[in-house]
Amino acid sequence: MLATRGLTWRIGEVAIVDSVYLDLAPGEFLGVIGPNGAGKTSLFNLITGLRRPTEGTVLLDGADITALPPHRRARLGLGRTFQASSVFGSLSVRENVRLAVQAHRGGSMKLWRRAAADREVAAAADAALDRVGLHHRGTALAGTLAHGEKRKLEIALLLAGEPRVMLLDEPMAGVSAEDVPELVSVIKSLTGDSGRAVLMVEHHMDVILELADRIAVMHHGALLACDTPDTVMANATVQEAYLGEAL
Amino acid sequence: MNTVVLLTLTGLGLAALYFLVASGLSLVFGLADVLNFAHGLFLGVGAYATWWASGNLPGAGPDGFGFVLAVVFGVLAGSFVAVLVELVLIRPLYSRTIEQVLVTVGLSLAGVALLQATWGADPRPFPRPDWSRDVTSVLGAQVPNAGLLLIVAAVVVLGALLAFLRWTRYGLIIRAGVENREMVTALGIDVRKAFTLVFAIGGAAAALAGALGGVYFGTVSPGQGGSLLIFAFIVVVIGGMGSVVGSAYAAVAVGLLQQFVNYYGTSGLGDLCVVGLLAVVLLLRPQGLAGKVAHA
Amino acid sequence: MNASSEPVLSVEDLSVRIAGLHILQGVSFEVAPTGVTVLLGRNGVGKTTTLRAIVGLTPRGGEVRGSVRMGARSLLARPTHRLVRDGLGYVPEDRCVFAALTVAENLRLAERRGVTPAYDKVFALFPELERRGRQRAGSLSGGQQQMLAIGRVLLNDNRLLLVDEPTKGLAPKVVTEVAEVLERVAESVPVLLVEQNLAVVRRLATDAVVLSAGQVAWTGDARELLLETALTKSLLGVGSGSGEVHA
Amino acid sequence: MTNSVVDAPPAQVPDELTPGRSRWHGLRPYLPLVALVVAAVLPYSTLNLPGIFEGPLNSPGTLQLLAICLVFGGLAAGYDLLFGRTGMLSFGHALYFAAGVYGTDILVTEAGLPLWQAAVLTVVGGTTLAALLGAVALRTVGIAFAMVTLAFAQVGAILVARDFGGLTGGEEGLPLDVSGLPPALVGVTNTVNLYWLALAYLAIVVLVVHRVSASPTGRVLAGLRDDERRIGVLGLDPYRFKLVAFTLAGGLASAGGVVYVLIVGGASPHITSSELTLSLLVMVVLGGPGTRWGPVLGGVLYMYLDHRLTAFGSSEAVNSLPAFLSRPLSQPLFVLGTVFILAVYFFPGGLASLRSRLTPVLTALRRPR
Amino acid sequence: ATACGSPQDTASGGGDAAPVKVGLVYSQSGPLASYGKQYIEGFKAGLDFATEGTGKVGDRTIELTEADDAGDPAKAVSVAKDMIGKGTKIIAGSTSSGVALQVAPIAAQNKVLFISGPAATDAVTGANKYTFRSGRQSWQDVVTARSFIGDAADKKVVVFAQDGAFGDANEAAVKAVIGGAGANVSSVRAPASATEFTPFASQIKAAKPDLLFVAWAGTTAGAMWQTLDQQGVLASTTVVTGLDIRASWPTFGAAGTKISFLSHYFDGASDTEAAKAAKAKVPGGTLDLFHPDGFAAAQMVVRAVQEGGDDVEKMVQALEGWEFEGVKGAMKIRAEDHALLQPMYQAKLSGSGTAFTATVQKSLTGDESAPPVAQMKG
Ligand SMILES: Nc1ncnc2c1ncn2[C@@H]1O[C@H](COP(=O)(O)OP(=O)(O)OP(=O)(O)O)[C@@H](O)[C@H]1O
Ligand SMILES: Nc1ncnc2c1ncn2[C@@H]1O[C@H](COP(=O)(O)OP(=O)(O)OP(=O)(O)O)[C@@H](O)[C@H]1O
Ligand SMILES: [Mg+2]
Ligand SMILES: [Mg+2]
Repeated sequence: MLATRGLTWRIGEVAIVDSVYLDLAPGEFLGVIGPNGAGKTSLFNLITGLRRPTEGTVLLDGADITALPPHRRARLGLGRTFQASSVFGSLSVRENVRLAVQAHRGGSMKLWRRAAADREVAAAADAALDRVGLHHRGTALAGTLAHGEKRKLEIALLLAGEPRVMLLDEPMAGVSAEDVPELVSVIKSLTGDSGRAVLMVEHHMDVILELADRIAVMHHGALLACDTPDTVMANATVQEAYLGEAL
Repeated sequence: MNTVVLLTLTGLGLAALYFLVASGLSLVFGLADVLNFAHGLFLGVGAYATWWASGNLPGAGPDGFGFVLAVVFGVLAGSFVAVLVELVLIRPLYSRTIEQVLVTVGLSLAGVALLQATWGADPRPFPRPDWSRDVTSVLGAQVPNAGLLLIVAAVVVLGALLAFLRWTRYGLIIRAGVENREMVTALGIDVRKAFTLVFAIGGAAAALAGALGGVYFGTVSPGQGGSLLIFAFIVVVIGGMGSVVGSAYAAVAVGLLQQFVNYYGTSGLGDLCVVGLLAVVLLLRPQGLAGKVAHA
Repeated sequence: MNASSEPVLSVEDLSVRIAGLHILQGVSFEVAPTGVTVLLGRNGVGKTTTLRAIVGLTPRGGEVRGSVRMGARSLLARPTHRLVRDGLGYVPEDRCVFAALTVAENLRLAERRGVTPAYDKVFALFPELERRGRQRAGSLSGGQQQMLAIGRVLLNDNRLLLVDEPTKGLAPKVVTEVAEVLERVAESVPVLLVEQNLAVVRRLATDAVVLSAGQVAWTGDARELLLETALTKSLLGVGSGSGEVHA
Repeated sequence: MTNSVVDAPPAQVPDELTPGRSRWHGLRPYLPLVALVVAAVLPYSTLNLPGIFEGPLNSPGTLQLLAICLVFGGLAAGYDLLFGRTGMLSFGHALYFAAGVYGTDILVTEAGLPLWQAAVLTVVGGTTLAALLGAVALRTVGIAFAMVTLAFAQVGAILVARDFGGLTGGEEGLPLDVSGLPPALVGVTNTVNLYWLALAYLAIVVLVVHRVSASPTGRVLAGLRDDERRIGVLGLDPYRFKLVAFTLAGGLASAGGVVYVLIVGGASPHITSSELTLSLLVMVVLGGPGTRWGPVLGGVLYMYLDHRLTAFGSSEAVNSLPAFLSRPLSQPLFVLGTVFILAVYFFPGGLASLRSRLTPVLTALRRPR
Repeated sequence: ATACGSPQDTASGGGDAAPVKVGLVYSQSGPLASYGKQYIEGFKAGLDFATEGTGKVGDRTIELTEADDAGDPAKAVSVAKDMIGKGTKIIAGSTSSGVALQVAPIAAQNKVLFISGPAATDAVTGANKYTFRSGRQSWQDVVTARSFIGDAADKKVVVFAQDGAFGDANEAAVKAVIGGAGANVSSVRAPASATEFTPFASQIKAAKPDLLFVAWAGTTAGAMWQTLDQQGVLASTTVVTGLDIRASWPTFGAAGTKISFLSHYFDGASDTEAAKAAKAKVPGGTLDLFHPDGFAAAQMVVRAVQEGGDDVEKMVQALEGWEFEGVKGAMKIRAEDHALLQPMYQAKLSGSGTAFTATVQKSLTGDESAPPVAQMKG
């Protein structure tokens, strides 16, 4: 479904992302781990088109999308969340999701219709909010949400776009411990239906282990390993590079 | 040949004037993040203070040491006003950029109007040494001494600024502050003092531009600062915010371009070219020629 | 905790809100007058936020409540530069050396009026810095930059050092070096250290504070914590030992 | 850091996109209509407001002043579509206004077209110009965008000042040839029609800005102001939407130019200056960016002060002051500049925030003892 | 008290003994404030002179309303409309050309008398039936300039002027007046915003003209003259330009004594009764460039009221073709286009530093300096 071929991004001499080959099958959940600064977020940026690679290609359903701008990729079904929550702070939570739904359904370039009048958009947005459990916060300004709620809103924004491939950048970062299980189940439900593929960066190993079908390990921009959780966890290099010495 | 020499040297004179205005603007923006529309006021204050001193300050006059004294007084006055503006008006508004725009726009309107209310709208003859009205023959070209004076002053200011930035402690603080203000504080340095200082330096450079501009134009009028300011802004943006060296390069480019196009092209084309240069530079390199680093 | 003497720093009920996020929620702990107190916790629990709140570098719009005292003096109302001059040395997480300045200039910036800078001490610890005096700090390797960041603070006498993840992104050999340096520094100055590398923690820490979701989950003797594998695991998670390579 | 100038429009929540909370919710949609009707019948009042206006409300001088204020209220509201609602800081908005003024003037005076044709051509031309220049300028962001737009506007100013082909009249400006205009728009006795025209313009701009803000596109614009990158990742092209906002604002400004040239009866070059754009920015900030009525209020107040301060400066009250006070006070720009500075410290958030700042006071007053 | 009225209401003139309202719209602030100051001083002196100190025409008081336009046509139009709305039938003023050009149509539309002030643009002449002028126009400057070269045939003349309408008008006038007399006219133009004049000075020098006509206004004039002087232009050819207000004389610096000035007016250029009266009345006792304009405007106002009462058509008739003795001497309002024919002067500056004096070299009569008759536009 999604594939990268020799994806490389250099700044000057330094390769931030170094010749990455990845394959993501429909319905697959691929976890990405790696130390801080390994290039995980940068890899996401290359895949979603926020940065242009210096070398290599990104393929979606076999088609080369390397040259497309972010919004074109999104239209093709590529959705993502951001490591630092990136929601529309001055809009209400509901309005945030409606914007995402509207973006997905088209009809955003309508200058004279009342946005609020579109029942279908509203219904779809409410459904997405329901799904992440933010319904009761609908009228709050997104900027005033607690961190964990913002993470949920991010996922609602993602859901609203009904992407086929989802890239989640540390969805658990900053989510308080008691909220983690809930969010995990939301994320789990993403893949449950409809053959969606998920690529998720996460530092919480327990979450990764619970969700991922396979785990990719990044280090210094390069892919160190990409295999089933058990194999990866047993891999000595990965142990050293990421997990750290015995605990 | 001597036309080229003449145009080059007078273009550099113009560039020098732009540089004097732009360097302070650039530093203030680079370090303190303040888009200072009131910078033209400092120039006006410098010019009028020099003019006033030469008639009223004991020891000061249009000639010789008296002239130097008058200019020194003007520069100090510009610097003083700049510091006052920073302490009273800008300091409470750091990080509220749009409000700063409102305040500095308001200040530039009110300040110029105040100068006009005090000394009238008409240009006044500027007291200046006789030699500044003469020309020097350079390779057959009659180059105005006032232009040469500007060039010398700009080179001295550039050198002094670079030396200051490079070798003094405050220079170090400013260069570091342009890069990362917070970390400077975390080293136990009161970075707000550095803000005040760049305002003082910027005000002094602008006031010097005002005083020497007075020599160059032969007159002083309230609106003089405003008309130079727009080119100074262009120079700052082309050069890259916060970079003194960038401002110097950009000033030279703008000055020469204006001068040569005005001679070889039709009138008005020079200004159009400068504006075009700005657009092209920004479209190709949005951060300007030298980016946001205080170079030493 | 060294109950015998007064703590050098005491944090009480520290709360930090940034942009609506309640990042720290009533954190209290003390820093012993000798040795290394280490602040542990997973990524994003608020370790950096704690240190920055102590030195008064909470970002704009952030709201800090509670009390932080060094001896009898309350720190929260005082501007950062005063705190630092009073002997609070801070080495930030991402090093923050001034890239455009040379090494010597970086050091010179840290000098203080009326205080003789202890260059001999710093150069004895990091001979590299003396040799590379004229090199631009931006072109130093990560480890060298870290040395500079620490050296810069050591030029002056400090009553307490706050050090945020000094070994992040460093090669194992350099990690060991940095750890050695900190060990020596800690002989004369108490240190509050944020560190993810458990090997380093093990080597240096005398006391430990563990944060979890913006709250203190555990405080006590560091060895006690590290000996109890189960405790460590439950508090710090598996994936916390990131950021170093032992290859 | 360089971007901070553009992050700056305070994240005002667009009224249109927030659910109503007030008791007046049912009535609120009609309030603008009521205001419009009141403004429309104003010229029938002979109310005298000494000190505020020179003559009674229905006198031509007062109506003329009000008409100019209303046009600038509309201009500021249009500029706010860019600045307050989409977060784009343009320093070149005066260009499109000037295109409207000079376009109409030249087409009527030099080419002899009937007014309606000139107006249509001008608005279409101004909008196209905004679309073309916007398409280039929007390749940059932040300060660079501000400066590129400034550069374009500066080119316009130079062209007008140079008086190419004698079209613009250079620094002397170009009086409008009224011989071909509808008689109802000519002459002092018809000033009221100009007033109504200006009112209609303002109403249309406010309607357009509010409709657009409440539309699906407006939703995207509000999103752009908060986080442009996120808009792209949602599958929308930020560039296209910014260009739409830029073009629309440009078109509204040039329509404002058409009205303005009729009111003033001519074009003069200072409307091409970057100072005018700065004034627009000042109006919006003075009023409260992104708010429903703030920019309109800001624009009206600014123009009112700008025109009336000349009378204030020469008034008896000022002249009787000691010289050190009366001299600066008789300089309109001194007073105007001082007002800005004071406004920043006393009304942070703009005039529109007055309501919310006054609410606690009002409730406290209303509370029964 | 609130009342209802109709939006078309305008106050009307009133009876015989009611005061005559005269509106003066000129620059009290802004860049032309000092021109405006001279104008109003001149006006008051002129009113005093023409009404013999009574301030009355017959038994009707002349009631002046002054308003500041700050040099902005939009403001001028606003106050003009306000005055007209209040029943003012006579408006005078307009320091800047832009203001004059935009107030003139207002006068025509509303059938009130407009007497333009110092604004020099030729376009005011013949603008419409209701518009008159109390000052000189650019063309008269140029005609005066021609008097410096004697036989113009095959002489090379260069015009150095600002971009824009002021420069265009001067260039066109020189082409017509001096070019028409056989001279070869070319021009060098510079942006009004220019601060560095060397390229233009070089171009002028390369052209080797017999006569250089300079039309430059604004704060950069000092720098411009200095550059022309330094590049040897002033030494190599006859340079003619208009003499600006007294305060500007020192800004010519050393160049001042090398220039041949055409002058509209300066203190001492004439010794008429009116000039003596004006001198006695004007604060400071020294006349300057635009005092005669204000003075003439007042004379015209008084004449209009005397002959026309409240009837604007009659006022127009009374002014058309009227000849009177102004500060400058014999003045005549040409009936066809309302040009004000008046003496013009050739002058020299002498002195140095800040003390300069001007002396008349030659004066031209109103007929000698007359502009061609313009087509009356409306
Ligand atoms: N625009 C940029 N310019 C320079 N360096 C960059 C840029 N973007 C990323 N980097 C560098 O690239 C490296 C990889 O960054 P990236 O954000 O991809 O890491 P990450 O794996 O997501 O880390 P984390 O787990 O901390 O989020 C880092 O060293 C970072 O400093
Ligand atoms: N300026 C800010 N605005 C919004 N959120 C912030 C800001 N700074 C920090 N945070 C959030 O606060 C939380 C705590 O951050 P902090 O940097 O203190 O964590 P940490 O424990 O130091 O993590 P790490 O181990 O990754 O360094 C994170 O969720 C972070 O996203
Ligand atoms: Mg990341
Ligand atoms: Mg941290």
